[in-house]
Amino acid sequence: METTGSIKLIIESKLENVPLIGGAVRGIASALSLDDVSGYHLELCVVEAVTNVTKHAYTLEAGNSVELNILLFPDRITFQVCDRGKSLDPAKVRLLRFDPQKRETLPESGMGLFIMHALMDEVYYETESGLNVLTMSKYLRR
Amino acid sequence: METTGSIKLIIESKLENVPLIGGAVRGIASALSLDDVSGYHLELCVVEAVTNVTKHAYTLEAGNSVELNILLFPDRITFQVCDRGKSLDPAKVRLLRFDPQKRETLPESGMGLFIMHALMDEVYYETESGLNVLTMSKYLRR
Amino acid sequence: MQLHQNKMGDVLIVRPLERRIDAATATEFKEKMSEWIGAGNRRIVLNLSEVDFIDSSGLGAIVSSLKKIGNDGDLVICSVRETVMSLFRLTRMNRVFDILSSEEEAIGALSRRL
Amino acid sequence: MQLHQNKMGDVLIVRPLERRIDAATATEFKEKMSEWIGAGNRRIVLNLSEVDFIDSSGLGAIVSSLKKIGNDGDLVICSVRETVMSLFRLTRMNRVFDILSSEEEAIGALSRRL
Ligand SMILES: Nc1ncnc2c1ncn2[C@@H]1O[C@H](COP(=O)(O)OP(=O)(O)O)[C@@H](O)[C@H]1O
Ligand SMILES: Nc1ncnc2c1ncn2[C@@H]1O[C@H](COP(=O)(O)OP(=O)(O)O)[C@@H](O)[C@H]1O
Repeated sequence: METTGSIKLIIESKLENVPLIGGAVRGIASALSLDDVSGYHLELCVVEAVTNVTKHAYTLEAGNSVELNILLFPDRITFQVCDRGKSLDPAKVRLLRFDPQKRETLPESGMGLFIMHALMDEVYYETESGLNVLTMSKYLRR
Repeated sequence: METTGSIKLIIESKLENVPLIGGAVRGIASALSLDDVSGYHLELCVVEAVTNVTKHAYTLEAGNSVELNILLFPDRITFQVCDRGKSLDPAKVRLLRFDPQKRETLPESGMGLFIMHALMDEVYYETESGLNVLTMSKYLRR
Repeated sequence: MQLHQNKMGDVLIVRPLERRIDAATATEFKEKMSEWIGAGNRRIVLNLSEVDFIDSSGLGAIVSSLKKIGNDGDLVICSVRETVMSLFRLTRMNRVFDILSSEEEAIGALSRRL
Repeated sequence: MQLHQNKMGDVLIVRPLERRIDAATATEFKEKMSEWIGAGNRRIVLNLSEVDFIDSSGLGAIVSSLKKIGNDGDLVICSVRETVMSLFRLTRMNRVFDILSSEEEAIGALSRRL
């Protein structure tokens, strides 16, 4: 299907730049007339993905670039997060399991991939000749 | 002065992509806690600049790329709009002159450069080996 | 660009249903307005309640509609958000157009005239 | 990250003054909370009225504070925006924390306990 618009966003791998990507995604959602909660969800998934690249693929080392492609289709919005760092080991995708009554079981991390899978309609991860691409799509009812 | 954050946004030279850049800028302004009117003014200046590149530098021909760098400094935000199309003739910068009582004198175009100069604290345009860069800065009171 | 329209007496009320009037949509806006003016509408209310972004191309399209109406009619604007209002002020177009807070007041202003 | 704090009896009220609790600010949030808990604060209200973005790192930092308080105290949350609330629901953290609409109610809930 043909896109009805697209934009590429690039930041250097520093946590201080992540809110800029996040703000941009929320602003784009608002320009597309999405409601506040949907805009927050899109920002959240992108921020989780970009933070993961910064922290895990580039182990918080500055000087690398994180690229986000946003593709608009008539029925959905697609985000591609690209990096050339360490690849994601699919075994890392975990369920979120804890007992709300037992404080010691509560997770303090490991919720990012869960959130992306829960909020997006489609998530997949591919590595080809050193380029890692996480693709996430959300269908839009407009 | 060192930046406290930066992001690069790239679109293909099509008018349909301009709202994506505009939405992104407004979202970033909001993430920086700027008020709505200030966010609108930043979006407006960037949209005027990017529209000008699409319309005038690339004469509405798709397949070219328009690049926006956003640089955050402790005291200001700077936008650089870059293209490799036709350069701007500085003689084109006009004052906005009309008689509000005489409808036939009202301008229907030629207001973009006026708006950028009026809303930004600093605007300049440079061409070096085929690369045109329009730089606009706004000081922030935060 | 979607424009909602209805008539009250001889006043045409136009309300854009999209958030943006910019370079991508200005031409279509201008054409539709031009059609309605061509069909004899001379008193028009433009309700901008849904619009939170207008650029110079959008403003130019609104000015073009006013010029097309000519001197025997008027285009009155209402329900302008603070953001968009700042563009009318910056370009002094707030001295060209009557800008009223509600659709009722805008219709009233047009009815008292002529 | 700026955190506003004040005490009402033995309840510490913490209100982040920034819009985001994310990977860039979570560590600082966690450290400051940890300091206050270390200084003996066991009943804490976290007022999220200014916060319109929390990611998994921010949520993790809040959970970490609760765990640090241990079982002889509590962390109660108030004034959560609809957006942020959706994250608590999605991760089922709304069943871990008491989430109340106002600061007064949150203080009340903590005072009735113990
Ligand atoms: N983009 C990535 N590149 C490499 N490893 C990743 C990436 N994203 C996630 N991971 C791995 O998967 C784990 C789980 O990620 P996530 O659910 O986001 O939680 P967290 O980042 O809090 O650990 C991470 O700890 C990391 O080991
Ligand atoms: N980026 C640019 N590259 C080339 N020419 C430009 C550019 N921006 C503006 N111009 C020229 O300057 C003129 C005035 O621009 P502007 O004030 O934005 O009004 P408008 O775009 O409505 O004509 C344009 O008509 C065009 O000839």
